[in-house]
Amino acid sequence: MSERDRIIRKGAAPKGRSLWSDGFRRLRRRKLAMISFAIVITYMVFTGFIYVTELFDCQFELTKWDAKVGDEYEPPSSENIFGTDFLGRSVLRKALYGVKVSITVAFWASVISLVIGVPLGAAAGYFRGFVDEIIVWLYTTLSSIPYILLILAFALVLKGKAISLEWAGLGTYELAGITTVYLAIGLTSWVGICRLIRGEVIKHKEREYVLAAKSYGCSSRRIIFRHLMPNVFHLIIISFSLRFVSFIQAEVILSFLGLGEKNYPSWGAMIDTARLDLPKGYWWEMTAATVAIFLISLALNIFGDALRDSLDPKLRVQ
Amino acid sequence: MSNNGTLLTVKNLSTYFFTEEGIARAVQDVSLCIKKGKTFALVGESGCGKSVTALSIMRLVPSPPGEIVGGEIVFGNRNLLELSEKRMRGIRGNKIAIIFQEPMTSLNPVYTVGNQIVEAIRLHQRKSTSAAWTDVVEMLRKVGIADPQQRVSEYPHQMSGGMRQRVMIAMAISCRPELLIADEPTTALDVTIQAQILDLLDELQEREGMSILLITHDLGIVAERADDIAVMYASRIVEVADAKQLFAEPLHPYTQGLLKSLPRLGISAKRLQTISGVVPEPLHFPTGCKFHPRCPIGHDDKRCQSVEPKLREVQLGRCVACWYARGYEK
Amino acid sequence: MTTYIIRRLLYTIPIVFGVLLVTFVLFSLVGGDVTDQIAGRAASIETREEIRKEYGWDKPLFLSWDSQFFNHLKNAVTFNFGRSWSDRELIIDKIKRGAGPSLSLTIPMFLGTLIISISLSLVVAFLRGTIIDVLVVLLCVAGMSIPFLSFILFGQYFLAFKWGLFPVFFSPDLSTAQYVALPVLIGIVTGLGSNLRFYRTVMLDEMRSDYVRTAFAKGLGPARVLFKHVLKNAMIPIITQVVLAIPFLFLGSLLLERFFGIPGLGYLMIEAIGARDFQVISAMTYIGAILFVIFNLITDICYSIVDPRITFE
Amino acid sequence: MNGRGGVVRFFLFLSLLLSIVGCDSSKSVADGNETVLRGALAAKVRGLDPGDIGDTTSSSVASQIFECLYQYHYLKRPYELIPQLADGMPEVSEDSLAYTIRIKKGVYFADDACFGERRSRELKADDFVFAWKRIADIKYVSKNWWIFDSKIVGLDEFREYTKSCKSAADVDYSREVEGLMTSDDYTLVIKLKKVWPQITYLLAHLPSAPIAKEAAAYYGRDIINHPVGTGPFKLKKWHRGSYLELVRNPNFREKFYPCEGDNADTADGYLADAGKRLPMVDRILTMVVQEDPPRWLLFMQGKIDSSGIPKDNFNEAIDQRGGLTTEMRRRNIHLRVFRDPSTYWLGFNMEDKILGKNKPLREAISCAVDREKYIELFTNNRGEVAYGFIPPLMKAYDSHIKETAKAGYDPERAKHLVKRAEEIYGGKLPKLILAMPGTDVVFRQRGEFLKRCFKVVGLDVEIDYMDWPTFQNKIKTKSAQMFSLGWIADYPDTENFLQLFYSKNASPGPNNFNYCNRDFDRIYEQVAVMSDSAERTELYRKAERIVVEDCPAVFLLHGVAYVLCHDWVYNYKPHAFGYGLSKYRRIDSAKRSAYEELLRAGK
Repeated sequence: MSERDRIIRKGAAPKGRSLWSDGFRRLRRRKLAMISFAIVITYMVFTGFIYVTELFDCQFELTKWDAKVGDEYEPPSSENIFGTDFLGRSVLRKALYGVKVSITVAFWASVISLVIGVPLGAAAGYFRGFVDEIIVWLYTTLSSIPYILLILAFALVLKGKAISLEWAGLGTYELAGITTVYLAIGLTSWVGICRLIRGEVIKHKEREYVLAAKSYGCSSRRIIFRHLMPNVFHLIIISFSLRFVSFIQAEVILSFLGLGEKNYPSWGAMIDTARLDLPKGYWWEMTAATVAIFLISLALNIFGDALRDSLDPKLRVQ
Repeated sequence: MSNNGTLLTVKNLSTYFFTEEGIARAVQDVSLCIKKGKTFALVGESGCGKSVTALSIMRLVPSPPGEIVGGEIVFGNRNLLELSEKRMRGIRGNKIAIIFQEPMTSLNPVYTVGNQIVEAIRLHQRKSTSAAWTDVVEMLRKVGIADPQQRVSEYPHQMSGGMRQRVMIAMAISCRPELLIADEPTTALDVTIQAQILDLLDELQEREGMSILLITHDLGIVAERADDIAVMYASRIVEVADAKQLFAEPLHPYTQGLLKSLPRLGISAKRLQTISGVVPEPLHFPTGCKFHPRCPIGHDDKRCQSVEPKLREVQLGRCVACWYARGYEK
Repeated sequence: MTTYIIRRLLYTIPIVFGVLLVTFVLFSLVGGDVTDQIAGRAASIETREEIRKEYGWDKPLFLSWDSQFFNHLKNAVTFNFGRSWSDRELIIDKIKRGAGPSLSLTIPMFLGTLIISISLSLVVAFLRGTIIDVLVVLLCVAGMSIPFLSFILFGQYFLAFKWGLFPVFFSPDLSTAQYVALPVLIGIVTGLGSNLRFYRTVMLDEMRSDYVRTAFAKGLGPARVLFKHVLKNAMIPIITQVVLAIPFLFLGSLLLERFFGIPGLGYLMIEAIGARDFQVISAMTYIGAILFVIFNLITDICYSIVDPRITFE
Repeated sequence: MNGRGGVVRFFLFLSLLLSIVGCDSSKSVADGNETVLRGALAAKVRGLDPGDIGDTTSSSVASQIFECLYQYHYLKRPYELIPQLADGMPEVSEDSLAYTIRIKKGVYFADDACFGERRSRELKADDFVFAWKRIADIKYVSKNWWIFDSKIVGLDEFREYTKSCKSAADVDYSREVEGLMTSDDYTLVIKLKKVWPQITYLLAHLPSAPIAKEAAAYYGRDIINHPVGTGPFKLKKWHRGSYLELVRNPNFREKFYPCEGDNADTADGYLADAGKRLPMVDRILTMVVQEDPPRWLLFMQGKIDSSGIPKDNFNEAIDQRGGLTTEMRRRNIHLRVFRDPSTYWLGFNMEDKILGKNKPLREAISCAVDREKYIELFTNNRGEVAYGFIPPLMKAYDSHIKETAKAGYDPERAKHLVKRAEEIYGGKLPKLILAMPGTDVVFRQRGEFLKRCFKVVGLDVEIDYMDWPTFQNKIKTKSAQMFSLGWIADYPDTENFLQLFYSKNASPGPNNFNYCNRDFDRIYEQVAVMSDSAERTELYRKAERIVVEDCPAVFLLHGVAYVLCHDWVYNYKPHAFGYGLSKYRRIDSAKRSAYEELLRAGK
């Protein structure tokens, strides 16, 4: 450790502050990160807003993506910022509605991969032995299969299948469009988080606080969830803010390949449409989708980096 | 101060780090003077700026964020700070060499130790590869490594910490430098090995006639070895003296505190004294004298709290930065 | 070392078994029946039964020496994937045929990205903290945030359609270098962001090491320090990244091949997806996984070459 | 630390090096004097074994290599069959059940390794018998059995027999089939189970092409890659999924360009080459370009000789009045417009609980669809609004069908009908599902348009996009409620359309609507055994009126094809059943080079 690092660390982490409050204090100082955070929040809030309007069936101009607002293929103007599509619908509204699809997919994919990855990783790292071997075998197998092939395979196979939730009193649920996409992404992408958690748990398991907890007779579950998890939690957060981007982009590619949402606008579908429009000189639909994806990806990337820098000093990159 | 017998003079050196959190003034207004063939010790608690001073002399301050903002370093009539990077490279490792604190990580793990020393020799001396290799074996023998023929082709991870520090020393002296900077050379080592390494340095100094700038936080090891001592506190030198005088009669309250915290043979104190409080951070230095919050004398003094004392010569060859230092009022 | 390799090879057996199990479960059980599509219009029940017999779909799934799963294993191990049902061509022939065009696209793309991003990352790591570094990092992040599809579409539209700098599409009279040029360029540009950022982080981690300071203290110049000392140490993460990327080269690039009509394996995949030709997808998945496992082993061997600290114990 | 210059300089050098490596000198393929026909296919070629070909793309290539007994006259309209491998039209017995066909002498297969030392062999009647038995052979699982299914005496029994065989190798092809006999090497006698007037059309259909036993034995399953035919071209190279190269078959018999045609043909220059020996080009280079934009660009660059017009480039090519734009004229590009024998519809599954018993609902759906707009949006007006299923190209087309059809576009009537439909259903109509046979943007846009049409009249329809195999599966299992589909006639006889509504053909047969109407069935059974006559035409029309009245589908449009070709292609007369036509084309290489010149000058 060089003198300089020591100085920086000393300067940044006065005693008595927790990892979190210190991290957030640092994060708040980064303007770019805060702007990015604001963008991410805006996307999220907008998604929530669309859900609420749909739930209560309210109509707002901005969420009426299928309304005809002008002629076909109108170029961008002050009225329609991103012009209109082949049915005279506002491209801007379509792009905005696409937020919902993307965020929903990324959100559920994240939840699914967390729900699978974290407990498996923790169990493997904590119990080791046979449990570990099985779990490692499982994720090594999955990670040996090229990722994109695996997602495609899952999406293909899940499409049009029905899941029976009769036992839970929910009836059967047919997998269509967006559900297929996030299931496919979620079921294939837990490997990374599982590996990360397993490694961290192995590292922390030998630490004194865990030994201490063990010595006064805590149950394994309590040790894992009360003692170990809080110490690796920041890694999960960091990993996820960066993974969210790849989920969004995966959704775009799947939609593009015809495996995604089709009855509602999504960015992948918009790009697919634009593929044919572009040679005709109708560049706006392409641009709108690209800008929408670019903004959220950029914001998440910057925010994720900043989060990592702030919460995990070891990974700090100047 | 006469130039006669002086090898290196540092005048008013200031090195700052420009970080996101603000400017860290790691070294401020440091002046020192190293005599030929002598050992100069720079003492202070960790984080006080000793290592940065050493790196500044080598012009190895990591930049950004570090930057030498002022002062001069005169080495053989040349100001090192004004040399081109290329000329400076000719001096580094050749005229001035440095040993770092962490022998475990300071060697490149993927090259053999021989390879790394040969690199230094071939860089500065026109020697054939085979001649350089002979030199390396010679150097390793000099630093007391047994079986050097074998050891040259070993990798750092195959050696112990002490051995690695010896290799570092061998590398440093391989070009017979005029000044060897030893930056806490023994901190990371076992106590028994510490002494061996320090003795080795003494021995080499005698044999090669080089000057040593010994940087340490441990006043204890300095006592028998150093000719001159400078005490650093929070980026500034607070006291300079020759070794005997300093130990006999420390003038700065900080030096006094340091000495009191040393265990001494023959004096049976119930417990060692410590200096209360903590070392201030470079980003949050107190106003006035930086030592005043911990100072037994001046912590209530208005002047100490508001105005920083300059390093002043209070007796012949003795400089102190303290309002209360004896002789100042004289 | 030999025992190590043998042990590692043995360890791959459960992995390969796992991959085969996954592909089998996915495609044979969940994937569903494709007999109808093979049979064509107005096919009788007999015809369909005949087809099921031909492809062995009438056999039990598990738990028999002649079960579908056991045959799946047997065929995979002998690389006998049978015929694609959509056009009755041998699947292995399809794969062999596609490998050439795919590799001629992915290898230059891979090498280009690798060389440019590693050398740039060294430069940027050396210039860290300066405005250039900040700009490059921002550009990288921006590049990573633009969807791949947009790169392809805009690239094809502007560079090929509008300005005519490249051929728009594959054509048999073009030399490989010609038709591959634009997709390779697009591939490099898109890959650069994330790669450069990754290598920069790796380099920076190394640059902060103490041995780098030692090397500078010896009086070495920056180029020498970077290329002799830093690069070799950074090799370990680089090797992991690089060697493990090689198996994916064989799979080609799904999207680039589709857009530029390059008849490689990526194209084959897209077609197979469209036609629900699960056998082709399953074969490709299996080959991809085998390559991945092999290159994983190669990675480990490479480590030992680069890093003296690693031994096969 | 200073001295960054060195590193930066190093990098500059590196990038320079890379840019040099990046450039590559281009090679051009030397052509010489041979003439090359260049084309592009929009889908990949699956296989070149006529017995198993079920798609038009593969047929279009295989038909250059294989020939059938009969073919359509290239120039005469309406379409007329003339002998190809047969020596004259068939001799039909009194009872119309026995056909005697003589085969041309001196027809040779293309040289191929499968014939061993001899390299080639003369075509015999046996080759037809073999080819057809092969289609009947269940071990061969041909897609084309429907052609011969319960038509030829003894062939169904032969199929039964093959079912008892263990493997494909066990099938004994020497087993006689009573209805397929050869009295000598050049005479084929076919006996039918029942009267089948359409047989001659099917003898012009590619799957009935003769196959050499030797090739089938030599190549086995791999015969799909090694076509051995008697046609004007043979396969030289086939890079699957990418391009095919056909070259002139030197064994091709003496065959000449037709000397007579339609009245306008002389003026259009289609008779300029009359009497010249075929084929007129040396090589055919066919690329597979599945995406529209690049295919169009290749055409505009002169890399392919002819092309349809992608919807998105329509305005670039065709002006407001339906003629070529000035840019196209400047490039000496010619336009050919002709009618397709096709009809497109949104079919209803008549067995569906909601739709099947609710005629007002079906009519409401039909009235809701704005065909004109649909044609404009998705085909650039390359279509005619359909009121029934018989396309205008057919002789039996009823120009008065428009008056009988009540379910044309009429949103007001649709709204009214929806109310009645709700009364019949007994409450608010549930969400209806329309299956689309594709997931890409083309289908999605159509779906979005239709959805909007339905929404306007108060119908809630969800569009379910799926890939083609899933779609087929849904239809075959009668699980689709509504589906978007169409039909292109295999031969110019309206019977081909009628069979789509015959109740015994219900799914998994071709009657996807599962339509069942006694009256219609009676007429169908009646006309199926009739040969061409005014009476038959009238019955066809009557049958169509019955169907239209029952409204088992929303008839959308009949296709009109627009084809562009460059001026260096001669004898490009559009043909609705256009297989194996490359042999008539002539290429003027000088004009092609002139176009390249023009392009270069234009830059």
